[in-house]
Amino acid sequence: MKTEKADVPTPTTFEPRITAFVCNWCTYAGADLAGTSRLQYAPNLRIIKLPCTGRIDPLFVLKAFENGADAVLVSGCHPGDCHYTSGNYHARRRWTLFRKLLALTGIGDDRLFFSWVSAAEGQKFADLVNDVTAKVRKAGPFQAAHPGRKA
Amino acid sequence: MKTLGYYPGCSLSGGGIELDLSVRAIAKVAGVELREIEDWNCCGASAAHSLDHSLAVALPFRVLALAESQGLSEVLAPCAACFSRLKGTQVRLTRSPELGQRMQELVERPYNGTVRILNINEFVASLLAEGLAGKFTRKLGLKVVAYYGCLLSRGEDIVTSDDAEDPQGMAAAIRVAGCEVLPWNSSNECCGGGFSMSKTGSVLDLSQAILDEARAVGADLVVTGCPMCHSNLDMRQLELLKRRRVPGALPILYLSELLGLAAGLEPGALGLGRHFIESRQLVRGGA
Amino acid sequence: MARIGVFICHCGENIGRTVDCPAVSAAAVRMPGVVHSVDYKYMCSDPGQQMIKKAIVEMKLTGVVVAACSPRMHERTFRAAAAEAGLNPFLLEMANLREHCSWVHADKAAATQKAIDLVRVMVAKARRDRALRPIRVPVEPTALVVGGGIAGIQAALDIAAGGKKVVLVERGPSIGGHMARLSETFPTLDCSQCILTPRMVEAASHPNITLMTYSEVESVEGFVGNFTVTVRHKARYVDPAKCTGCGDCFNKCPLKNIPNEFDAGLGMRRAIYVPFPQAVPNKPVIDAAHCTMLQKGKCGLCAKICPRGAIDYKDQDSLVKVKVGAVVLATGFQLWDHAAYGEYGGGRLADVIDGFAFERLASASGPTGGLIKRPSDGKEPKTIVFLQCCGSRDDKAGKKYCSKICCMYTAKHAMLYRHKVHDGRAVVFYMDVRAAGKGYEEFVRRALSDDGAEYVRGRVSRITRKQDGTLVVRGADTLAGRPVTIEADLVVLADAVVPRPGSEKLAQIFGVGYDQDGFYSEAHPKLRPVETAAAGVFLAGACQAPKDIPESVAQASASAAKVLGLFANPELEREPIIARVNRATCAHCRACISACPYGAAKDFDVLDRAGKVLRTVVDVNEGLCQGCGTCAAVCRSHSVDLDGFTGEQIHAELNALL
Amino acid sequence: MTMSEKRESPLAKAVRETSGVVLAECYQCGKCTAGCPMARYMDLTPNQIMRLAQAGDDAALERLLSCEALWYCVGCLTCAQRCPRQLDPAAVMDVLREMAHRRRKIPAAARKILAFHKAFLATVEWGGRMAEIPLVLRYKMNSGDFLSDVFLGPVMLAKRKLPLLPHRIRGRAEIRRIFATCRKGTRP
Repeated sequence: MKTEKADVPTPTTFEPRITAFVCNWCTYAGADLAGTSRLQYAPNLRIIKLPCTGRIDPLFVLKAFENGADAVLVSGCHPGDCHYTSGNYHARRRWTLFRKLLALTGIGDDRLFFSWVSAAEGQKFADLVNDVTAKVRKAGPFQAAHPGRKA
Repeated sequence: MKTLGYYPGCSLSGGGIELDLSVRAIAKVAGVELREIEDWNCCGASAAHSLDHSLAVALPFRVLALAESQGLSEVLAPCAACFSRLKGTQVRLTRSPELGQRMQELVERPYNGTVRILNINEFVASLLAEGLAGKFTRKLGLKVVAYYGCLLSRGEDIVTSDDAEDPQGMAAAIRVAGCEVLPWNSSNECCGGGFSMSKTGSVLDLSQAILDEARAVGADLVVTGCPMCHSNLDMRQLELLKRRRVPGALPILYLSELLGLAAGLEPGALGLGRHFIESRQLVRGGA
Repeated sequence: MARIGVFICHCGENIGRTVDCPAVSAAAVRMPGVVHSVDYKYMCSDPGQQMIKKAIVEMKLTGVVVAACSPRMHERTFRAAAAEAGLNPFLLEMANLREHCSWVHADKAAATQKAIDLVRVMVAKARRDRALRPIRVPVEPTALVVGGGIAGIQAALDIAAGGKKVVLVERGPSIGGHMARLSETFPTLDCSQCILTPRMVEAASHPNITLMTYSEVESVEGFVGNFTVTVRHKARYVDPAKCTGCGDCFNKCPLKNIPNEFDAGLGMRRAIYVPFPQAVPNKPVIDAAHCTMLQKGKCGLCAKICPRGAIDYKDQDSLVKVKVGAVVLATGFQLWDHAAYGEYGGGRLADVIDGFAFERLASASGPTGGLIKRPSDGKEPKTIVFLQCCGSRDDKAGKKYCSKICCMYTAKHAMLYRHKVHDGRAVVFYMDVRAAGKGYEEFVRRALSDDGAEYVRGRVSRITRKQDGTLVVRGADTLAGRPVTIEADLVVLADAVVPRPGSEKLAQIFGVGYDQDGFYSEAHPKLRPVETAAAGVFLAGACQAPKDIPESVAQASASAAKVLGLFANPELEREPIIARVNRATCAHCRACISACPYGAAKDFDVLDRAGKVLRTVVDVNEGLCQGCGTCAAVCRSHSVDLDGFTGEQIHAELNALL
Repeated sequence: MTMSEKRESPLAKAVRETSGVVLAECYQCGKCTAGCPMARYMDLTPNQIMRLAQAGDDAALERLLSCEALWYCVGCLTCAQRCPRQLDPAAVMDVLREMAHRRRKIPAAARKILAFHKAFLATVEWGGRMAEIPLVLRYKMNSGDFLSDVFLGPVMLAKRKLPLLPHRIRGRAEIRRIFATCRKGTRP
């Protein structure tokens, strides 16, 4: 199987902490498929399972950063593919607005990621985790950029 | 006047000189200046490739580096083998920056990967785009099979402008020259390549099959873009004729010669007189 | 005080190989609220479940976290075990240490650290779990079957035989599918039509089955037990109620030369047609794309001829809504287009045909009446070359997978050809012969020994056509170690089996997963091969993976059993993940009402004892709410919360990652 | 790192590192042999070469390095173009041919081909470009193939196809240095 090598942590490098909010029906199942396909990816992500991306309260995202996450990933069903008909649509609409607000606080595109991963897209999930991890590694620790935060 | 880098390669100053003459001639008709890479060296052809994989990359690397340092961003390599080697090296360098680093050290020349290599079909297509057809004066009316051989059809990252299994890169130009392009199966079959001297028997077998099909579909001549193919089909045809393995002579022309003829140039000036199989009778009053 | 028990599964070596399970257990026992932690080889086994049950009782656990595989795999198993021990099943949570951790990471230290984090998150959640009671909803005991091939027909007949109603939707003008096109079937050489057509008729006449041909599923709403499916009835331009199927119209239609899809383009049909004489229903449709009346307003011959006045050029598509409780997807397959193989002529050689075309040539009801004639000039081929694995097992230009049925039908083709053309030569290029079915290996042996098919082990590099029409096939005999060239009159390519076009869109409509090739994903490859990730949606036949007839029929009957099982109870339970409104704090901004996809959030008047409206708030209808939680996310006063995913729980999970 | 790479033979490793081909990925369909214009002249067909290379044991290596077929690859690219596993059997043969050449295991039937390649490279090393008359002379000296094509030379001269004096480039010292470095065995 030709997959990217998983980033193996070494004590000297910065290991990003990434919190992911994923929906139960698409992305969680996509991550399961990555597992059953034995695709290797970076071990930096921690998943919080929700029924739907529509459940995401912007406060959750702020809380994740406050608790020491270096980045947040939100991933759900493709547009038109939502298990709950339109939850992901609402999430996307709110997300656009929320993103603008966060940008005002200095949390930008290098910290916040949004992607659609369906139940069939194990490879996409693995690639996504590797890609996000690499980008955050490059961006450096969130704390350094935002010394005011708790952790 | 448009300027294009030019890499004739070794064959074009020897056995394949007709390709050099005719390419320069049609470039002139189209108003394109060909600027030869100064002090170019051999690309290594199949010999370097067969025996030493470092050399097979290092020799083309020097050519690419020279072209870049001489400010040539686009280089025409009319010989199909040279094209395949130069562009193949270019592709490998793009894929592996590490290889580029090692080659810079080995060849002791810098190269930033900016040179684009054109084969004869791509070159001809660009001349047509520049309005070469407007300069055509002679109605040829010939039935032609287009022979691409291996290196003008295959190499997925190399011959990017054509379909490996159904190459069409010459067809438009041949039609514009007032000729009919006959469908046939051998357009991308192998003629035996570089084994002309060292494994002549196989070249005779393979070339014969190509000539047989060309005749069977009713072609007046075979048009090619590769000096190796030309030599195998033209020079080696003498032996096939001598052994009566083919019933009669079939002229083999370079694509650039055909276009030169269409442009009204003298057959002799294009090099037709230097072929082993007489071809000057193809144009009225040419012989 | 919460008393949480944590149970860590090694899953044999699946988890234990990359996650240090004892270390995870040691870390878990130090987490807040945890009173018990243990690791074990197979937590899902009977002793494993006993271990959990015993701990629940003896340790008086108020919550359980099982750290094992994906909850999609075994959450139901463990919740059932918890219930047996007297713990409300919704107080049990799973941490996914296998699919999300041990299988995707190689570094043991990092994987173990991640596993500990995952357990800590679920412990935080479990501490805040509340006992919930499953919601019961009524079931609409009618099934929808999508696809009228042999799998769909079989599923429909079995469900109907079980006494339940079925709506069978078929895209084409007739049911029967590919099986109706086959000549004879391996390994018994039964006549395909002879065994299929009685079932087609039975399906059409069964009182429990409603046939909707020339129809497609447009959209779906609702959930298991209560789907509302919108079906598009395509315009037939022929009123089936009036039409008697006499055939006057399609015998007189002046457009005679439209290639008939049913005959793989080898036979011709008219613009008004039935695809084949045994079609069910045996009533024509007008192909609007070709009909001159519909395109240019000229002709109208069929309307003049029809004695019953059944032709209606003004017919239009109509949308019909059907209410069903379960769905069987049986959309089948088609053959991959070998035009992608330039070296085999790129689809331009008339005498290089696919397996279906050969079936039609060999079929007594086919365009040649069962005589083997090649398409280009109608000559009887004296040498046929058959190529297996055409587009299958090809990462580059085709499909990675094995199409499974080609070895067998190619042997059958070679056999049928030799039966029909005694002096003919049948050469089969193969890579492996995969004949692992009952009587299959014997069948292939017969093709070789009794019927003289010549098998050559190797792939073909190129097929070309000579001036005289002969095809030159250049292949390899890898066992003899030499290239071989065979001159043939006809070449039959065993093209790869691929899903029907549009199958991905249909999967999205039903919320069913599909793989990279477009085949539908079963809920579990071993133990739930008929179910999908979408509850109440089942699979039958080649839409899931390449299958032959007996396998398709078996899966169809299995899906029918699943549907009947679902319909055996008038009600079904579903997870009580629903939204609740705190009436005391609701400001009645109505943001939730506009966000709810189900119309479950509605205005609610709070009355005093006299029945006077005190104030208006929002209330959630439990029957309609499906638990997406969008309302909770949009509520500005935090008055809406979602059972099972409360705001408090999610904040606790995030804090556990601190 | 995939499983197949972990468990590979020294030969498979050498092949992978030089050509990028993972031998274990070949499933022996024979499409390379089917399309190879030179297969009919070969003592081992391309797929057999792939198979023996997969085996990778000493006996297999011995057969591979002493076979004629390695020298008969004409470089037509057909095998790589059509390989359903996206492998490049010709590139594997390049690696094996280089090994055979380094170990001086040249079958008699291939000596003319080797002589030609060497003569070709010798003229390039000397003047920076291939020169036909020196090439032919050198080839005939090396191969002992004096009789073939004697009639062609004069015709070519008469047709002004062959320059009598070969061109030598200014940078030929550079070319010789490149040759010398490569001979020392620099890996690209």
